[in-house]
Amino acid sequence: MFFLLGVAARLAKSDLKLPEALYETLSIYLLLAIGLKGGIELARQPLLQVAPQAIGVILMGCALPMLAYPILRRLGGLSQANAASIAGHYGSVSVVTFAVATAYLVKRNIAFESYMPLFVALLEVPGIVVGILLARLHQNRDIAWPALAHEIFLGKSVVLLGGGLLIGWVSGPAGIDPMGGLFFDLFKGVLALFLLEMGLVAASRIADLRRAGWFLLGFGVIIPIIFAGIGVCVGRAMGLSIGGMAVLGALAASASYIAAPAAMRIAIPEANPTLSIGAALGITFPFNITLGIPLYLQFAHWLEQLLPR
Amino acid sequence: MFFLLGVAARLAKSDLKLPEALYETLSIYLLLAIGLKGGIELARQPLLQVAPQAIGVILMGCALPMLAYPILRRLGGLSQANAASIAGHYGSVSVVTFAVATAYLVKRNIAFESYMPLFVALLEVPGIVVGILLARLHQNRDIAWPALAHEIFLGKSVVLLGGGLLIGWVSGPAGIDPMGGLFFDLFKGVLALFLLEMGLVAASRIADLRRAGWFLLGFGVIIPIIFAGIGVCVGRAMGLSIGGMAVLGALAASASYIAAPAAMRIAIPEANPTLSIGAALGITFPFNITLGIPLYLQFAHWLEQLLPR
Amino acid sequence: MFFLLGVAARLAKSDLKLPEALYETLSIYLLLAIGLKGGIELARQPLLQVAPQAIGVILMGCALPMLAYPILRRLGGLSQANAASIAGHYGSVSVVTFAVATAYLVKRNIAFESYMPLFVALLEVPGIVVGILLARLHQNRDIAWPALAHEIFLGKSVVLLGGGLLIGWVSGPAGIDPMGGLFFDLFKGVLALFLLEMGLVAASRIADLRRAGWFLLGFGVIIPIIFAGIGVCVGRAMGLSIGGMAVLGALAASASYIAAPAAMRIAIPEANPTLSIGAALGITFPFNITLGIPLYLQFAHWLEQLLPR
Amino acid sequence: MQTFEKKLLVVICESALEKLLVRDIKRLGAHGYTVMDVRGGGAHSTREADWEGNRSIRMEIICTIDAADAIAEHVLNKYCANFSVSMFLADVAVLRPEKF
Amino acid sequence: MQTFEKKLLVVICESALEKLLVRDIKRLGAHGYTVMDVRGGGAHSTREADWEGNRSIRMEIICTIDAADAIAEHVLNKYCANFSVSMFLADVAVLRPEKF
Amino acid sequence: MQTFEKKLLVVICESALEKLLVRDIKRLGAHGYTVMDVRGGGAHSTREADWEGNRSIRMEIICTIDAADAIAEHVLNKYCANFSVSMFLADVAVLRPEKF
Ligand SMILES: Nc1ncnc2c1ncn2[C@@H]1O[C@H](COP(=O)(O)O)[C@@H](O)[C@H]1O
Ligand SMILES: Nc1ncnc2c1ncn2[C@@H]1O[C@H](COP(=O)(O)O)[C@@H](O)[C@H]1O
Ligand SMILES: Nc1ncnc2c1ncn2[C@@H]1O[C@H](COP(=O)(O)O)[C@@H](O)[C@H]1O
Ligand code: NA
Ligand code: NA
Ligand code: NA
Repeated sequence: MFFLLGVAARLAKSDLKLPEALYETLSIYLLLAIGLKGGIELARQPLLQVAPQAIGVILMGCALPMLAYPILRRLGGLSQANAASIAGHYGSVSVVTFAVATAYLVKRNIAFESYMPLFVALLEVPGIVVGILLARLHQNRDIAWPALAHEIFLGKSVVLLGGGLLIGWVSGPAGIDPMGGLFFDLFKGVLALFLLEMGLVAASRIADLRRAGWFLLGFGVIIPIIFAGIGVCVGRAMGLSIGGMAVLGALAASASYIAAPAAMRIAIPEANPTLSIGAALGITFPFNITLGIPLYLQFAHWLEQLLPR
Repeated sequence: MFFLLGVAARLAKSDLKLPEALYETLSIYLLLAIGLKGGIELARQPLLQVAPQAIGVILMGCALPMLAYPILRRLGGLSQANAASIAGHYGSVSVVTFAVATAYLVKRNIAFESYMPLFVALLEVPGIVVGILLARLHQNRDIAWPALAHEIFLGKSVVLLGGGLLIGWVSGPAGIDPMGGLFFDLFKGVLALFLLEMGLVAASRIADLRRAGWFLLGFGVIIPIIFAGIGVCVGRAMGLSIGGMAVLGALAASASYIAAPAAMRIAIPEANPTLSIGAALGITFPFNITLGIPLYLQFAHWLEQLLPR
Repeated sequence: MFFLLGVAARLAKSDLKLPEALYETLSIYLLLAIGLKGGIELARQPLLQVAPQAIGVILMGCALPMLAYPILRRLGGLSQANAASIAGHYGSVSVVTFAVATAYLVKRNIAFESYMPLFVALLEVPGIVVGILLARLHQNRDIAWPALAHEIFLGKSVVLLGGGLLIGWVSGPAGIDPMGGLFFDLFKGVLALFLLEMGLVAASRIADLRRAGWFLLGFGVIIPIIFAGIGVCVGRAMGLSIGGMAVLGALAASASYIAAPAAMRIAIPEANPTLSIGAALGITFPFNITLGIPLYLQFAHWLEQLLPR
Repeated sequence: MQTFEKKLLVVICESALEKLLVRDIKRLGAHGYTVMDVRGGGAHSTREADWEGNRSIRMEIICTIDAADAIAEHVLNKYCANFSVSMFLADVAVLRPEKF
Repeated sequence: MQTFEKKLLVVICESALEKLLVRDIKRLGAHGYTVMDVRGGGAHSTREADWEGNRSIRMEIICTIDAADAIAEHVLNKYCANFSVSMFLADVAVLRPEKF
Repeated sequence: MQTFEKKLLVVICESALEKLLVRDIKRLGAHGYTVMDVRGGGAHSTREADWEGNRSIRMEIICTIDAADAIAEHVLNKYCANFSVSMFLADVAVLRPEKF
């Protein structure tokens, strides 16, 4: 709803504009709050049980961009740089899509593994790294890995999400609860506000897409559906609940628009950010948070019926 | 209280200054929160019952600036542009005055029609439009209506208030409640903070008024009282409760300082914003939120005694 | 925890950066919220009982910089300007240290005088004034006291803290409670966020200290301990509870990094802000909120055992 | 390194004019512009940017001498009577003349 | 279009000086000024504007050559010893000479 | 008052380049720099600064003619192909030549 209001306001060329500092603040808040929540839940889990799942998730994060890359190269006819960059964006994840997916499940009373923010943190980086490697494949140019690693692992989103996870994990529920007034009670409202802002931003990316052509439009809808299918299957293989499968599907389907663009701009400067961001933010993000997530939950239900445990 | 702190700090030339982005954020918050609340309540009302009231309110919004204009021209000796611009400001409404008025009634346990935010949204625009028409009267110059309509209807305050109303109305209480932590529980506190900022701003407008002379000072106090009287009577005619009459009185008495200045600056550039904003923000706003609102409630009581239902 | 995350992020040269407006907003919030809370509690106290304590606290605030100054001059070999400026910083207080100290006590269920925010407000100014006087001692240059008084008494922190106290005191619990959703429920969370930001800032001050040398490093740790001892004793003499003694110790130990730097920069421009801020923010603040506060509570316990009432 | 002469036109004005100026300068031959939020004071009053009616912007336009003249004259005639506007022109050198 | 020669004086300094500068330049003959918040680095240190003690401003003053000289000299003597300050002067042209 | 000729180099570009530029210019002989956040439009697109991928900065470097040339050429060769960048140079005068 708020997202649509943002889209509508922007398309109608309204003057509405959230201050930059508010955008920053909301995004910092969401990352920290999701991290803290995940950390608290992680503290309740035996780590040994989570570890294999974590590895599975990372492997998935590496595999997805390798899948996307040839499609972008062959079918889309994109340059190596552009294909690699877009693959990296879709290999990484969107925190807001995650938040919307979990809110959707909570509203429907469908349980999911509450430590899943850990997976979000784990999925942010591998996709980006693989994307960069794909760009440098067959190229003699060296990659300045130390600088890049710095850019990727110490970017805002990884630090806040990871930091939140760590703090939540170390402090446990008792330590974080007094801050619940800020970090948990306001979460839904802040998410709504952020979606309003994302609507404004996403709508302004649509113009970019006109130039990008039909291929990216199709890519931005079909790839998330395929990736979600993979995510749901991986989730099943890891023994996640139905809700967990749906969330992992949504994560796989989502494309990064915070960490990836920042890293790619530096690592693959030849890639045109208009294409990757236009697709991730102008098509895939809106698709996921409206039609995608219910569909991915459906996927999980189907798989469960197909393969009862 | 917070308003007075702001005024005092500014008059004492304190360094205190809220960041611009905070001001923006608070004002976005208030507009959205008021809209959402009104929308939820609207969802509970039969629309047919509200419709005639809505029309009455719009008519009042058109009539008030026509009343103010001749006073400003004749008694005040102001130019056509200035008189029309000021009339437009006073024909439109102030959202914060509305918020203070409802808080005042809630504190005194006086009921009022909870869908009144709808009236705020409806009252924003007509006053401005009439003000612009008054400025262009007897002038050959054409008005670029499409551009103007855009400016007026898609300004920040109309979009947020209207968008909030719509979302609240469509989603209903169940949809909005999870966001209540942000949009409702914090409302009073945010309003207090915003009043602190408004105190800083209003106090800095007082210097402007010295130049503007005694006429505007009197205008800024007497017109709200007259308009409030009209508003209370209109409320009575529409069958509002005592609280509702008082709120409508406060709305009629209030002068816009967000939507109107922005629209007028573009539509009537010859008008001196110092005069209109000085009066609206430097006199009328402080008067309304301190002495005005209690007085307007008194008006409602008097009218009720005079004309028992 | 959040503080450490901030320090770590900065030392690792992460891109993480809170927007300036958020920093401002958090600091305005903390000052107001602490002031309001103190004001409400003050309304519950007979003023006559608090008055002598207030005077004692002010005297302590004047005495502390006089103690620090000779140490800085003789042992540290600093110039008059630098010694005076640093003495002024340490004579004044840090609001965030206060907030952390009280949160620490609340968590341990140790009672303290709830009107202590008053002492924070009272302690801000005297240390700065004495620091400035020390700088001008033996100098013929006149001090522009009116301008300075303005700078000191009308700085952001004094206005917000004092204003909050006043509003809380006048309105009482009934008046402020409706705003509790913003000002009290969110307090812990906002404090955590602010500590994250302080971690980022403090870590960036560490580089400055390398240049400043070992003396300041020792000074920044030892002086707080001594001052805390004095604060605890003064608290005992004034009849404060154990918790109150510990808080007063923490206040004495803390060094100002909002009010003092701003005032000193104008009043003692020859002083190098790198030294004073580096010590206050890079050493003393981290020391206090980690090791210091538990130690000062210990001091209070020891004193209580030594001199049972 | 070869450089080419262009004009830099700076317009400092109320933010209400931003949208209008962007539209106008494109029509008058500018290929781009840069805007920043500022505060300031001048003949009219002190604009502290503490509130939406009180904000100012500073727009910087690098363009040909002719375009700079045209824009400056247009702004002077159209806006200076009713709005707070300051303008100045300076000579600058650029490396890619076709860009401006 | 007729233009008139003026000086543009730009002072980049700690924000603590803003109020003082506004007061001083008026006394020294400037009719107006424009301020923006900046960050930067120089001889003293890197000022990242991440915290109130670390903010910088950039003040722009269009004025007569004499006023520019007077202000520049005043700032040099009064503030440059103890504060982070950078200054430069440039020739600019304005349309309304009486305004500056 | 004696003044000394220097160059002012202004680079307007995507904020992603800020860190890289700061590193590069120091190497190429600049003693300092000033950065501000801006928005704008040009050949590539309109950069409204409404979102992190869409922010621009304006970096101002006062330096010797040689350093200005070196930096301008470096930026042109290294970044202009793949990033949104505008640059211009202007003559300025400073009071303390050793500082820049
Ligand atoms: N002499 C000046 N130097 C620099 N900026 C100025 C000057 N005069 C005016 N300004 C700027 O232009 C805006 C409008 O000026 P004015 O129309 O004179 O009030 C002011 O708010 C300042 O930001
Ligand atoms: N060469 C330069 N070019 C542009 N700005 C500079 C230069 N040197 C210093 N600055 C600015 O002036 C401020 C103070 O400089 P400094 O006193 O050299 O530390 C810095 O924070 C920069 O913002
Ligand atoms: N003619 C111009 N005058 C002033 N700024 C410009 C101009 N052209 C471009 N810019 C700025 O430089 C940035 C990049 O320009 P471009 O690479 O042309 O898209 C734009 O976002 C503007 O902020
Ligand atoms: Na993905
Ligand atoms: Na009205
Ligand atoms: Na102290």
